[in-house]
Amino acid sequence: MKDYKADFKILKQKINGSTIAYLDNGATTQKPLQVIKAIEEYNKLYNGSPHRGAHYLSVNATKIYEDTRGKVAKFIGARNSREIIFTKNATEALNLIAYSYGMNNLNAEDEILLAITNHHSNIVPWQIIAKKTGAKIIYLDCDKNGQIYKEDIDKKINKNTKIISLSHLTNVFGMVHPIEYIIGKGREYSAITIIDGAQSVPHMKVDIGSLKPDFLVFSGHKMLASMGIGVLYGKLEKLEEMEPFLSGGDMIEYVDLYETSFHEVPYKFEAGTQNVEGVVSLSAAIDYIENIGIENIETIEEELLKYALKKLKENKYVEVYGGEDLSNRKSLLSFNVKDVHSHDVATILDNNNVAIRAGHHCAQPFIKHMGLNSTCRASFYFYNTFEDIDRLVDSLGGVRGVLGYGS
Amino acid sequence: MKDYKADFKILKQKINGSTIAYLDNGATTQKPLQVIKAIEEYNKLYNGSPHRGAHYLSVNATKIYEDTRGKVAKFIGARNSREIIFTKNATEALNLIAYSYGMNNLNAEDEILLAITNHHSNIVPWQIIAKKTGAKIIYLDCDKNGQIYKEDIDKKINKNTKIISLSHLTNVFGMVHPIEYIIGKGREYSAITIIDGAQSVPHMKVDIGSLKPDFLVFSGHKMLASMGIGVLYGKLEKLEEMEPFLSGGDMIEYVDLYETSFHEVPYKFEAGTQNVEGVVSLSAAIDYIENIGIENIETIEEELLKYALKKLKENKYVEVYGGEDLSNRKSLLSFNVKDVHSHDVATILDNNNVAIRAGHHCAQPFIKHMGLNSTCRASFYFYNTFEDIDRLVDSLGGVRGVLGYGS
Amino acid sequence: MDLNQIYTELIREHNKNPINKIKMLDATISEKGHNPSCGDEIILHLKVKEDTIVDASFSGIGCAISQASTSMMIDLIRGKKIDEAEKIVDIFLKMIRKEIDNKEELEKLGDAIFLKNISNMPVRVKCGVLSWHTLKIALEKVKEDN
Amino acid sequence: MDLNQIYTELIREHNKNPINKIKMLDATISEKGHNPSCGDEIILHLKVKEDTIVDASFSGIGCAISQASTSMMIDLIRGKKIDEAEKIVDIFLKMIRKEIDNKEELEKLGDAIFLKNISNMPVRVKCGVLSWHTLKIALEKVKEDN
Ligand SMILES: Cc1ncc(COP(=O)(O)O)c(C=O)c1O
Ligand SMILES: Cc1ncc(COP(=O)(O)O)c(C=O)c1O
Repeated sequence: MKDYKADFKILKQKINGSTIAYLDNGATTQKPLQVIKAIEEYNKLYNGSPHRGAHYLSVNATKIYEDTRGKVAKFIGARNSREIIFTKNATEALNLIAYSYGMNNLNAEDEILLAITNHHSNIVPWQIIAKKTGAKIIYLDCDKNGQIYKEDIDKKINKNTKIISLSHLTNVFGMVHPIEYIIGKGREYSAITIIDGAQSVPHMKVDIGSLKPDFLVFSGHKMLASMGIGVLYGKLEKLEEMEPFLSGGDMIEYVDLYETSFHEVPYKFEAGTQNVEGVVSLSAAIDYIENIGIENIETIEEELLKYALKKLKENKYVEVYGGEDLSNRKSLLSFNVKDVHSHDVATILDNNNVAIRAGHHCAQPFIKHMGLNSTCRASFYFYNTFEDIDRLVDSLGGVRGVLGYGS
Repeated sequence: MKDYKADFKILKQKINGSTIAYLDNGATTQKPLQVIKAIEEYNKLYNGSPHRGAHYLSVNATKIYEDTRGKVAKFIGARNSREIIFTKNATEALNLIAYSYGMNNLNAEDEILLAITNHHSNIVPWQIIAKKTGAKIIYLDCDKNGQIYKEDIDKKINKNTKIISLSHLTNVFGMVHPIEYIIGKGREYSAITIIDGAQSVPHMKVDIGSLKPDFLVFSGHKMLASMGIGVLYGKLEKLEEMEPFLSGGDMIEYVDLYETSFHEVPYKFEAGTQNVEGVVSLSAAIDYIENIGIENIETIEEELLKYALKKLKENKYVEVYGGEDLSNRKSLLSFNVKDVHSHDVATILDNNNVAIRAGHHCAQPFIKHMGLNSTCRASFYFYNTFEDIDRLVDSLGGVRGVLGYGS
Repeated sequence: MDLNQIYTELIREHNKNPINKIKMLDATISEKGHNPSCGDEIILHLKVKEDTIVDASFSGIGCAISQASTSMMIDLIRGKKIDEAEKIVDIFLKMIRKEIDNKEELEKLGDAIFLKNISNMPVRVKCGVLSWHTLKIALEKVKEDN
Repeated sequence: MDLNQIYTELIREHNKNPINKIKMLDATISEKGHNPSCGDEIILHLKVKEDTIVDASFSGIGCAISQASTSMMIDLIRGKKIDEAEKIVDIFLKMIRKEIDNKEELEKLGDAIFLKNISNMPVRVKCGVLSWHTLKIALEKVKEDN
């Protein structure tokens, strides 16, 4: 395998004598030199306020910003760059849809269909909207591997279903949900479908052109870019009928004392000075990803996942969740060590510079539904290596010992 | 004067043979090497998801993030770092207050008092809230210099006034509004006061401890930091009684299927993965500002403003707005050139690498109120020099000629 | 960039002496065009008889480029048939988008050909094309009413 | 950091054999303490007679540190007067915040003194202090009811 880590200085540095086996990519990814350099260059040569000025720096900033809109559209296979709205993260994007579309289109008979596997960011905004509109939240069930299933989907979608919102790739067990099927069902029942691509877009080919969801959201920081930049894709005709969410500078046309007319899509949804620096980083991140090829990233991570599952199985005290079928699993895995709480596991692994995440992973309903209290999660990116996984497995081997259990 | 530009490479580079006289600091400021380096260092050594992990990088990111909360609190004289909430910009901060406080506390008898000088970000959200709650928007008038005045304030505040929101330093004419007086009046009538410090906090001492407003907002990118990071200060007791705005990961305590309990202030208002990189840049920016001393920044800009006003007066075709009294003017100025539209002025100046801004400056109601169509604005920061102003004045001397008018 | 290529003699003249900037009381259609981010606002007045634009003028506020561009356009379409005017608008917009290079075609633009250079100025393009877009919309409305 | 300074023999023992982890049917107060970001959740059971904690136990889920810390605390306060227990809680919290160094005082913490090292682990501090905060709240309620 190629040594991608050469581009990631943070993974080459030594902390108390060893590098970090960074397996918390589901939380946030590291940034390659190319992205770091793009940010630096922007700040040293081109920084300006976009859309507002007639001078060199402002014109440049505007161009970078708008060009990246086009690049993002192409990256996810959207036809029109006007369908791309920049937000601060996936969470803001989901809130935007909930407030702007949900709040104004739902009433007491309507149902919002969520998967029990959803991230909090794709649950709590809907609870708030449900409370304000009277609409009902319905949850798609999952099987013991954390996968939703057709019989249940068919049962729960009906003519009252107005919104369907779920993860493409789930962030606790790493299940690829059958979103083609759901989007098709949504169309059949005239419900809009919202795909939370926070975990999928960085790790697998996501093509709006063939999937045709109404909305897709994701975060830059989970795909090599800066924190503070996220993306909302929305079908143009949906975006055009929606009210703005955040309001203020740049998203307006004419502001009178008591009335305002709004700018066209996508500007209507981008209030205040936008994060050009974040957009620059996203642009460089997409270049980096496309340079490797998203299909190659998929292949690398498949290998990593397969290897990790095999090795973890050799430790009889480790229970890995998610089942044997690798065809719908990707990029991350959850497990627990017998008799040891996930937080102790994380602390002990951290002591060996193996970085994993422990807890409820912002998915309390799912964790509870599975009868768990918490899990340990190892989440990969293409720069991870078999060695990182060996270090994970080795460290895990020592966990029970530290707590005084016979191996 | 010290050559602060040495730290700002972007202002040292030559574009077609000359440096940029950057006089668009009201839109966004440039970043010193120290800030650029802090961002780079963070990405090369410390990047991690805050609040969520037990491993080294996550712990570090959390510490940087929370320490900066304390630093920001100290910078503006707030007693408690829990009163500091990070947003993406001043606009989001104002929307947060409007949706979370305004939407839930206003009804049809209530009045929202705004200054006619407000930025769109401090008008449009209130129009939306007014429409949804039935509350009435009342505008404070201003005199011919763009300053609001006591008689009018006294007349317009009454027992129905629930919210008063205005700029500390206005972004078109650069007027320091008498906010001590207004905050006092607000207290007298039990109205909450919101101070838009987007233009003031970067340029003058703003001390929450003595001003005691209920809320203060500002943007990092207007004070040397990255785009994508803003601040909301709120009195703890106000924040505690408010509902969350954006919802999702990290701002929760327990998420059940249909109910959620929220984390405590300030986390309740910070949904999703936060912009640690932006926070790092803000931290470095505050260090830089404190190193110079905000009082010194005030002094430098006073000199610049005085010099610019004197020099501009020498051109009889240039009309500068805002009057003679310098005691309540700061950091920026607006003007027009006889017979020439502001956009033509900006284009012609840009050709000489003098960067100003032209148009309505996101303050259409004010511009219209003053009987104007648009203005040119030159806005300073401490790194500007008399030479920058000379270049502005010289370029302005040629503007009418380019358009074929006798000198 | 040479400013003289933007603020040409012609643009200066049209801007300083906007002979076509005059209200028209007997216009058959007055179409408003605006450019919110700049604040440019024009009203294009047309007197159309059958399929001919027998007179045209404009009012409103804007920068030199939008004022001059409007004025030149009016010189060009006054007296023209609707479909001829539409063809000219088309050529103009194509020129600005750099989609056309045919000299013969471009000559149909008369003086307006000198606006070509604004296509290199992203922030000013909108000023230059405002009146042309407005004309296009106005003519479509006229045809619908016919 | 040496893991053995955190996961000491004592902590291991309390975690592995949580003798104090047992429901109490005749508790005079059962106070719930939780740590949402971790998922730790304990219920502290106290049997208080007049001003004395005659018995104590706990139930719930959590990591080794929170479980052991709770168990040690219970060993320490069982049989103590309320005000004595409160003093101990105070010393413990001060120790964790590194606000105390007085050996004599610290010795009042018995085995719990070995939890001192968690003050160097920001993310695990909450686990260590959970039960102590819970006890504090419970005792305040008891006093109010008296
Ligand atoms: C007075 C004032 N308020 C609010 C804002 C909005 O700031 P931002 O665009 O960073 O949200 C600005 C600047 O654009 C401003 O000048
Ligand atoms: C599935 C999923 N959805 C949404 C989010 C929220 O992303 P962010 O925190 O960047 O807004 C995350 C990550 O935290 C996630 O894993």
